[in-house]
Amino acid sequence: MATVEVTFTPLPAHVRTARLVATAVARRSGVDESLLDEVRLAVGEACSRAVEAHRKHCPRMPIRVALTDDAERFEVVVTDAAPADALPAELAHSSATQAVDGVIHQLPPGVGLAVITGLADDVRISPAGAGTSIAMSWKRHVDAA
Amino acid sequence: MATVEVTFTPLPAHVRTARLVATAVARRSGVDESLLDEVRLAVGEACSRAVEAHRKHCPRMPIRVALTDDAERFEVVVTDAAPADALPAELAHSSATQAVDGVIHQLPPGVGLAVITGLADDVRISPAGAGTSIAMSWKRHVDAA
Amino acid sequence: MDLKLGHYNKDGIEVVDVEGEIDVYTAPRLRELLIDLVNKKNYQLVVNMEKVEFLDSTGLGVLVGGLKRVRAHDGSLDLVCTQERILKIFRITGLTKVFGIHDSVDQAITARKAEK
Amino acid sequence: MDLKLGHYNKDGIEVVDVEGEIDVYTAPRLRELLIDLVNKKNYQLVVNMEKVEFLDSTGLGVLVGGLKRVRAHDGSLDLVCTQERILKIFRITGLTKVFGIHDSVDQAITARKAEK
Ligand SMILES: Nc1ncnc2c1ncn2[C@@H]1O[C@H](COP(=O)(O)OP(=O)(O)O)[C@@H](O)[C@H]1O
Ligand SMILES: Nc1ncnc2c1ncn2[C@@H]1O[C@H](COP(=O)(O)OP(=O)(O)O)[C@@H](O)[C@H]1O
Repeated sequence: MATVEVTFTPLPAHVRTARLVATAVARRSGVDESLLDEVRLAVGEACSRAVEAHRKHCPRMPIRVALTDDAERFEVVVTDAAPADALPAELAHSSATQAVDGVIHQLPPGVGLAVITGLADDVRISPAGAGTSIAMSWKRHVDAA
Repeated sequence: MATVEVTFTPLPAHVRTARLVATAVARRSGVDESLLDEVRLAVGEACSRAVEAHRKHCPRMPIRVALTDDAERFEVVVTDAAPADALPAELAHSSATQAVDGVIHQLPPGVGLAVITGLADDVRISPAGAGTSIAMSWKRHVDAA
Repeated sequence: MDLKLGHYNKDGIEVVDVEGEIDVYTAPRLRELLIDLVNKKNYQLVVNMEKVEFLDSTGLGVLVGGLKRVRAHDGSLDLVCTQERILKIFRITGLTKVFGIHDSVDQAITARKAEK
Repeated sequence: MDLKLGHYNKDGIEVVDVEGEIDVYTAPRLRELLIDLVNKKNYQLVVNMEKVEFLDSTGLGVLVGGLKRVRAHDGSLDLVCTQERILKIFRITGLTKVFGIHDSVDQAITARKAEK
């Protein structure tokens, strides 16, 4: 099984589509049933984050989700095109509990990244063009289709 | 709601992914529940046809499915990159019943197109780059998201 | 949904139960089963499609292929299907004229026996 | 799955039933409901998440926002959740230390009354 790629304009509804696709392809790729919830959640977090960044910075640009697998792993890469300037701050402010004591009514933007890191057993965050890409991968059963 | 695009390498399993996405996006786009079966089937036929053509002619090239909507309609365009030379013959040989009396054990390649034409209320088949694109559309409820 | 296949003999007719989706991905398995049954000299087949959730032209092709194989041995391939969304595909392609389509396995068997 | 919201008063505590997926798409509706309840002077809330099928950080954000709003009025927001996959997200983010998480609505109410 090779690559499936999904691109979508930054609308919250499309995050659901991305989650749906990622979960279905992961299942077919041989990712264990018990891990599918993690795939769904991590991909959803990465896409929600990208949607918010695009709505702020580049609402007409699409977000890209690439799904691939090799002999051992199923990989999802979510790539946005929003300026990555905010990323260091985001990585620094990933504590949900601090937010509770703060004055703002929102979680810091880094919480989504913290959730992803807590879920996927292999996460790489790197610059991609003007934006950022988040690569996450999970083990697959090598005997699957 | 704007564009979702799915590209995939020509594997039968990915046709299922394409069907899944098309149905989910159609639902969210406000296509009537009673039409979703048609969307699923027509998109599946168009993708199966593209997968077969790519496997024969260009197994490394991806197939593209674009999902868009405007005020009134939800549109799916399936674009392949396989040489379109065979298309006229395909359109001419779309009778499933003739095949029953023939000697070969397969339906003629045009049957998929006949099914699509029988299902979607608006179908356009046109050249697209080196290949062919099949555009199908369905009415959506204008009050949906 | 994956494809589930089962088969059993009833009154000398081989009944094939099909459950799930018959499409470009799973149709090869149904094709293999039908070929296998014919190779084992089952020429009177009934394919029960009551639990089929999805059928496309690849699936139709496999059914037509099966029909032609059994006919080469003066056999028959009848279908059981009452689901409107599945029947629609047979109608669009004109295959309602080619297959005997029945409301139940028993009805299909009775009709086949009567034709003998 | 879409998000379904309901709420009712029990022993002076407003219980919010949440069913379905709380994500970037549906979270705004839960946020609005919580704000509305607080505006109507309900400062003791229990959010019943037993029928939540999906929760992401956007959903967590709405719950934290709700907690902060009721705390501004010396109120409380407790959760009912026994589903491991939902609890996991609270653990990863450390929010198990912030929310009272209970096994049932009755338990949540009893615990809250005892604290008064
Ligand atoms: N090449 C193939 N042709 C037909 N069936 C296959 C093939 N490879 C695998 N399968 C079957 O398909 C199943 C996987 O289907 P799955 O991807 O779960 O479908 P869905 O995602 O629609 O539920 C496998 O368990 C196997 O039985
Ligand atoms: N902007 C919005 N925020 C939250 N909910 C919305 C919004 N727009 C529509 N909805 C709700 O979402 C429903 C559509 O959800 P749906 O696309 O069916 O989800 P799923 O495909 O996961 O089942 C609508 O019926 C409506 O109640």
